[in-house]
Amino acid sequence: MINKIVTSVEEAVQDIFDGATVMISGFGEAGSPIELIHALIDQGAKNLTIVSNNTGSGEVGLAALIAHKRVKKMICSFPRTANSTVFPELYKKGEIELELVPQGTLAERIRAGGAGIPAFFTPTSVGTPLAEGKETRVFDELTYVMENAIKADFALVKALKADRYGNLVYNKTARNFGPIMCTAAKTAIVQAEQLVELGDIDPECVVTPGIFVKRVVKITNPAQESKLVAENRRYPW
Amino acid sequence: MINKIVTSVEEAVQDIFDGATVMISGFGEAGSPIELIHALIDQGAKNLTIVSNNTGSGEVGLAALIAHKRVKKMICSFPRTANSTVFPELYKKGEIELELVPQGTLAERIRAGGAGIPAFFTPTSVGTPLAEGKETRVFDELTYVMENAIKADFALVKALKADRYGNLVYNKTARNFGPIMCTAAKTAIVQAEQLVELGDIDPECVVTPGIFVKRVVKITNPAQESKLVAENRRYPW
Amino acid sequence: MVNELKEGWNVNQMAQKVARDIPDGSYVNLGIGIPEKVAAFVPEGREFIYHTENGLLGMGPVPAEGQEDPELINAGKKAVTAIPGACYFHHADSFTMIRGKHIDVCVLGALQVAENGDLANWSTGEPGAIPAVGGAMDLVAGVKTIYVITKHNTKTGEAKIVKNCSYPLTGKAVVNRIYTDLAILDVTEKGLKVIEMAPGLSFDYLQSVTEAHIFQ
Amino acid sequence: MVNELKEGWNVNQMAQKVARDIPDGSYVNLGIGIPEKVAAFVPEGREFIYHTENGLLGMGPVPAEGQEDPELINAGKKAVTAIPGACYFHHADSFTMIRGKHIDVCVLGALQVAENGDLANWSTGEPGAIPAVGGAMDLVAGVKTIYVITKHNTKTGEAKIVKNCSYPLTGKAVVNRIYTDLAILDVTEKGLKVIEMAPGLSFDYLQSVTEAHIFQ
Repeated sequence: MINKIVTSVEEAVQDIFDGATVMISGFGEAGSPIELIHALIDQGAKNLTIVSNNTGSGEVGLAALIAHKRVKKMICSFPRTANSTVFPELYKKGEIELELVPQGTLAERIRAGGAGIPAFFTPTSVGTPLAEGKETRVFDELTYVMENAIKADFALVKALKADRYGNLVYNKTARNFGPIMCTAAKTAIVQAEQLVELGDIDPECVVTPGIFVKRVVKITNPAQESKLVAENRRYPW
Repeated sequence: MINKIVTSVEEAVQDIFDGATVMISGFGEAGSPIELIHALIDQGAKNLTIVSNNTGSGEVGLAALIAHKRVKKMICSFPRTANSTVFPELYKKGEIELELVPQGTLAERIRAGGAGIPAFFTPTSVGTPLAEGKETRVFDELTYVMENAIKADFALVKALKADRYGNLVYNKTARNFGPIMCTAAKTAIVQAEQLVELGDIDPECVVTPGIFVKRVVKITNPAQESKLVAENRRYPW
Repeated sequence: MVNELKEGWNVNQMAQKVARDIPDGSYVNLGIGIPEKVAAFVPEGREFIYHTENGLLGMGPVPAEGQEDPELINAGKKAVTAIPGACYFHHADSFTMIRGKHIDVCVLGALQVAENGDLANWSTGEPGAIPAVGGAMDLVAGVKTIYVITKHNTKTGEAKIVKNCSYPLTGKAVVNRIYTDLAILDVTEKGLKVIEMAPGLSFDYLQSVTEAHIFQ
Repeated sequence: MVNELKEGWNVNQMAQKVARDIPDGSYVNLGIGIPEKVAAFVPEGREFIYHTENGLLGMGPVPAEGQEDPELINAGKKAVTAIPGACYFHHADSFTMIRGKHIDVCVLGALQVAENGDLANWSTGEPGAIPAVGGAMDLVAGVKTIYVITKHNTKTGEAKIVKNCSYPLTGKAVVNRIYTDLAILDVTEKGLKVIEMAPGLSFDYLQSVTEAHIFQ
């Protein structure tokens, strides 16, 4: 029987290894799988390459992972946001690498990784410093830059509902990078607020088909990053 | 006020011009917008390039459009199916061109057209006659072929429900090429079985966001191609 | 080369052997024709999820007569059903599953399979024939494990398991295992290895009705 | 160059002028900051649909206090609402809308705009600064019409409408029109054409506080 549900975040993240590439869903705090990230901090894997749109805020979630020096390199589009101090400080000290990618190119590179497309051409960033050193090419008199797919060993993703096949739906704009990250990671690990029976998610409304998901863990009341930051919480507490 | 609903199929297809590239949704009869295709036959545009997975069956719908010599070229993955005689006969006589594209490459080329990606690399067809004359390239020791985007002037698409913004949902496997074709056509024209109020489609379950749709026409009880073929119907009747 | 053998496995037995080799929990795409029969032989205690490339994951059995929905079909354009836990998606997402190496097993028919795993199953290349490829090239390029299920030789006795395919290829070196009415053959770096033979068959006889070189 | 002008349009007036120029039925993406103010000035009888690149089409106004949902936010990570007829989607689909030229108008802030339409709005290129680009490069590469809304000069009087951008570019020759507190300028093949000036302003004065060459 197919049953992707695991009973704890510890079990969910146990095989994330040193040096792994890990995609983490979320745009700001919306969709950030904070409990899975905290479990990864506890688990101890280091030298990670993290693919995520931002770098977290305060000293919880992704920012806490970075603060604990587990991250060798960030691949993201917007590393500084309100209340983000951890990444900027390490970056200025030269203690963390950054690959800055335009947000849509980041999304498309992840999508390509999941879809078996090794590279594609995009008009985004042509003529800017972010296209420097990259191959360009003209199609129909316009110039495009070639971008490579991004794949990952693991993805940590937050969803709203999941079933035992791993079918997922998300909540509003917390959907953001979750669906494409599930496709691009060898092992997509999902925290969902609700576990439901097969068939409870309308087959017309499934956002992430279960084929892209390896593990699901239930987190009924996920922490809210901005609230933790406002309370000056730091992980681990 | 935004209102994409038009009152007749005639109005919906009136500006399709001679020589246009037209994408037509459907996989076999599932999702084939038969009333829109018949309106296009009545409208008279010719020298069309049609992008569709198949070539229709019997002498209704897409097969009737071909039978009326309106189609200069077919871009498709599977031009012969049960009860398809019109295309094979014209093809053997050299009276219609064929660009044969693997089904997944066809889908990805359409998706690229809609997403502003002019070209991409795929492993599909490498080493086969369908890759002949195409640029190949090695990534990570594997060979890929470069494929170009397909865009269209118009798309004719069948959906289940639509609202005045053009938001769409589909019925089961009739979804197939509809969502990507809406993105890749300058003017996506949709026939929907039901018109609903804004908000009646759950925002989490919209399959085609209205931004990709220009016109919607209501066809409450669309004809069923296989039934028409079984009854030996020919369009126009 | 004439196939003089009267015995051998029947199509259901071939399909059952394919099903036996598919691990529990696999995502499986079954080609049109004989491969569809595999679905009837899921071994006790295993759960497979069937993908059909026209946009359904969780394809169920053929519907009862009168219950067919013309908008719920498989890649062979036949009426099917959807199991609880199924989902629908568009073609680009469907081929993300295929090209992106998310499908575990694909079972396909063949016109010819070569000893290096080349597959020809979409066109005989006859002049004037209408070529039609569908999703075959995408499947062999993207699915992790490719099983071929086919008669060992054609009705007129021509070889299907060949040294080199004479028909246009579907993919180069893509087949992992071949299930015929006479034998199961693994494609290895050294060529075609016989894994199992139909009852009463000798290796020498099998080689005599096989154009490709085989070994045990 | 010192900006001695005390008059000029305020930010709300600038935003109102942008809104005035957006056709009925447009799909509009508003950048973070001043551009967000445009939403408050939709002219009578027009309907715009707002896209926010983090995955919402049909963004509505700011929610009432206490009604905020941390999972319903805009690209500036502020709480928003969704109108009836809205829909949610993932990032690859969101940037299909942008890169695929489906969004009609994007209103962005600027650090510098050059007379050929080059835009710099993501980095001052200072050594040690943390670069952050977000969706700006995708928006200027993909949206059909790019409007910039910005103060004519910086607080310290430096030019923002320049001959050539000294800051790293967001995109080359991408801006269509510039709305400042002093004037509205169209980017044309011949350079920056003054479409409208703030009340009481002379062309000569405008040119004197503008590094780029302008014409009427």
